[in-house]
Amino acid sequence: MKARVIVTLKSAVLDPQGKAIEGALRSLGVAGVQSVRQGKVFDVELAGNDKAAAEGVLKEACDKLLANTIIETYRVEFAE
Amino acid sequence: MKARVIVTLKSAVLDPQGKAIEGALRSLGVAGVQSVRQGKVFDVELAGNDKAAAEGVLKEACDKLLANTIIETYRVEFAE
Amino acid sequence: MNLIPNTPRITPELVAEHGLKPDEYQRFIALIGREPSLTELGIVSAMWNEHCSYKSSKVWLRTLPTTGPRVIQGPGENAGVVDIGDGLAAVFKMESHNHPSFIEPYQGAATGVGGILRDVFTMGARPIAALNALRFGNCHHPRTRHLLAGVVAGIGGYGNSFGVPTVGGSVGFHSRYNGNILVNAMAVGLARTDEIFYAAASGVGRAIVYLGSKTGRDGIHGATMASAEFGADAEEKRPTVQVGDPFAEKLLLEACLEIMKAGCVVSIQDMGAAGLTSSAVEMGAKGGLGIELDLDAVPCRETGMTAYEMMLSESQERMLMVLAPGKEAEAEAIFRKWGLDFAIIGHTTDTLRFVVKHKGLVEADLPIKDLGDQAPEYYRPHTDPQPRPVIAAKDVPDTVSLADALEQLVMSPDLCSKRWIWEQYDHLILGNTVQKPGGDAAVIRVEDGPKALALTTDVTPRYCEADPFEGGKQAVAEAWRNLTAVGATPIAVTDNLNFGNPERPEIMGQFVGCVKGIGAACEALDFPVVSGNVSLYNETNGKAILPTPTIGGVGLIEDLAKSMTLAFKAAGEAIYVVGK
Amino acid sequence: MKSALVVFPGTNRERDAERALTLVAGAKVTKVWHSETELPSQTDLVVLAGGFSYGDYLRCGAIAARANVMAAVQAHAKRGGLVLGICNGFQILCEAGMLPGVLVRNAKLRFVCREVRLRVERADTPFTRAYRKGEVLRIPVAHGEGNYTADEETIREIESEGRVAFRYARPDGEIDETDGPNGAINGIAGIYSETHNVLGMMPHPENYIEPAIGPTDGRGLFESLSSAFKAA
Ligand SMILES: Nc1ncnc2c1ncn2[C@@H]1O[C@H](COP(=O)(O)OP(=O)(O)O)[C@@H](O)[C@H]1O
Repeated sequence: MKARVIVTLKSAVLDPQGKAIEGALRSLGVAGVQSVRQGKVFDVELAGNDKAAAEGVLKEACDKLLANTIIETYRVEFAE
Repeated sequence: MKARVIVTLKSAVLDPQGKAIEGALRSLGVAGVQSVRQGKVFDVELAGNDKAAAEGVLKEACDKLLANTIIETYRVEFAE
Repeated sequence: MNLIPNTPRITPELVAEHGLKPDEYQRFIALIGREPSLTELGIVSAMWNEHCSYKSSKVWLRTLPTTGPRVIQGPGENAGVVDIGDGLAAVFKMESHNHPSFIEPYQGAATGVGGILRDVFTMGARPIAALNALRFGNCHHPRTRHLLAGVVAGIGGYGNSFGVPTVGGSVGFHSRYNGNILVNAMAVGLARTDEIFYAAASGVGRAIVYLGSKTGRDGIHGATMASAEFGADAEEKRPTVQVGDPFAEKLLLEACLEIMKAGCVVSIQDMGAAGLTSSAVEMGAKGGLGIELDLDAVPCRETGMTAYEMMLSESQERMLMVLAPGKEAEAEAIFRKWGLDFAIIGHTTDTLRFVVKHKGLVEADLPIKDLGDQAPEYYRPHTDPQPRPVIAAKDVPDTVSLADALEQLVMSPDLCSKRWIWEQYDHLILGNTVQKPGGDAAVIRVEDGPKALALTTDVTPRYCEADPFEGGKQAVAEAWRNLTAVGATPIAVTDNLNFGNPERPEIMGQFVGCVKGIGAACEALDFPVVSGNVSLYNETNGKAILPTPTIGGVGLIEDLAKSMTLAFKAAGEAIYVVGK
Repeated sequence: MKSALVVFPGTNRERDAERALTLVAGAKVTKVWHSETELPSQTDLVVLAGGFSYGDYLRCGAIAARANVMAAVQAHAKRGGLVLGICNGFQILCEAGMLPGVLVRNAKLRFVCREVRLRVERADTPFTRAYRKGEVLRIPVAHGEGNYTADEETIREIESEGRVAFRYARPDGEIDETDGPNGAINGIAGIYSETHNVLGMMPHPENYIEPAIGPTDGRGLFESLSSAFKAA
């Protein structure tokens, strides 16, 4: 079973990477981008086919390791 | 207008970070995760509301900067 | 203009949430003669907390020797300044980032390094070396590995990117740090003795300029947190951690040194803990001037920030400056070139008031000198610690063979090789690292030589616990020995005094004992204390850390060809023991 | 020799490089800011120094590779001019497409600063004539992302064309079968462009040049460069 975890910085937290990318896009002449915030994505393969169980496992994985909930939030998505 | 760009490593490229996360999850006792691959996500705010135009801008941003196509592929998603 | 009406009302709960004791709040009311606005309450809570006011430690810090023929600037500025001859000065300080690092090890440690580097380059010095002193819980404690890995990566992540060699430090493990690790960061810079910059503003009507990164809602209440004892609710205090941007800081360094060279700067102060509040108050109070700020001009990262939030934000990589008249355009051009924000956000006045305006309203109007001078100062009750009895060697059962004992010592986390740590720090950048980590003291060449500085951080907490006075002395003596061992003349000290809750007499007793010991040793060795930092309330659920007064020692080597390393140089040579 | 030292925001080893260029190679060094569109006239050598250009945000070297000045650097290389990229400079050259492949995170996922042994793969380029082929040098590394990788075909190409400049080796010159400092494929520490006038390398020869500081095995690279121009 496949799932995707997306971890992003909370909106109030400074994202120096995003800021640098915005600047770079601007100086490359890519027009129309107003802001960029960078996050991480984890593509996870899970044993079994039980979605509820998988959700539990991923929540645990996020809370314990994948996300730092002080400055980040996460979201779990399942491939259809 | 908001869009999300997801940049992931091509499947043939080794992902040591993903491997390290697999190992760490195992040693934290998180069971049932078979493999992890890590990628990047960019949450982008764009001027205007024209989806086709936005797609063009994002493709340009990816090709010029956001992805290194030697080792990465990208995908653009729009918020519904 | 009238002072903004209060919403919400200042309740005792609100006062308590700001970390002010009822009598401290009464003291504030008496000072201003009315109920404060919320912004004013925030300002005073930042100024009067332990971290900024040193209210528990000040009476004891005054007993330390702080002067000497080489001392150009002792405690009281962003960093201490010591003359090293040839028109050059060493500028250095140590500072803790304990609580943030426990909550978010990578960012906590990184921003700790960023803060201390800023302290050094605001004085006009280019940072030439960084060190750190770390304490973690027991190696087998479930969080230790994560904390150690995160802190080391964070220190490296910031210093490596900023471009300063991290050349030394110390690390220890003990279960008493399980819930409260220590991250003390030290930075050393080099300046010309006639080009040192200070915080004190001068001249009425001068522009006050905001420089660096934008202000966000980072670490609001961070300064209060840094002084609050940890409890089970640490999770709740989490969002108060900031993210560091070493890239922005590197640009800030170059831009600051450039505008200093161009003669644009009258006074300068970094925005550390309690950000805009303490930097502005300090500039005014030290210069005997009032300050008026107009927050509408503050560059903000987020929309809708209130005056309260702007005054308490701990966003990193920011500075405040008073510019020389007529130099505004030149200074702005330099900052824009480096891609940094630059805004005139106020001016100096002759009123000795600290006035903060936002959206046409006066959010604060306070007597500027009293905010610092009238801060509470406590002579806290302390019980004299009972030194542990001296154990005679013959009373120690000798149950292990010499070989096993040696093996255990070498294997112990405190004594084993720290290569895993210092290999994650770029210790070679700038090309002046004569002795890299792993020896007694680091040795860094000064410019093109032949002068060099020797640097070390030391303390043995279990000695301080067994006998605070002797432990304090020993920490200084050890730093002294490490410096002399590489061939340096020890010249001055910075310190970082990490203790538990000073409101408990036995903890205060440890503090007093250690400070007396440090003072005695520094006095005897002509080894003045020129800067430092105090970190109290290092406790979890009422259990304090070991008393840990870290000593950062700086020594001078006149000719680095005459410095020495600890490695044996050839087979067949005699080995001597010197000393008692 | 006239050398242009390119400085991006976040470059931080430019002083180290400048010292090596002046002290060892006797070069005249001009610093060139990232926003410039031209190199100083008659530039012989362009150096991209180490550091964290643009914070190394996004990918290391990615943003710098697209800065204004890079077009001029590319043109200089096309004319046959020499270009040396050290550490972040190497990463920038790869991102700019001036060298093949990419540098990814170290296999152990940690920044590493330590001395390594480098085997000189060929001693007949303007960068290495002062060394012997097969000589083993002591040179430090200091990077978090120095793990060189490329697709199989590219690797085959650079190997068969003799474009590997240095490999991480053991003191006896054998290739380190473990990961070396970063896990780079075939122990690759530095590579040349097709015409051998562009060199990118992760290790820092500029930090091992003065006896007062430590080993001096890095001098050969700067001596080679200086004699390349004396000869001409
Ligand atoms: N333990 C100490 N010994 C000597 N000086 C100290 C000590 N603690 C603090 N100081 C001095 O008090 C002043 C204020 O320190 P601090 O509040 O840490 O500065 P900052 O505002 O940069 O955080 C500094 O000049 C510092 O050197």
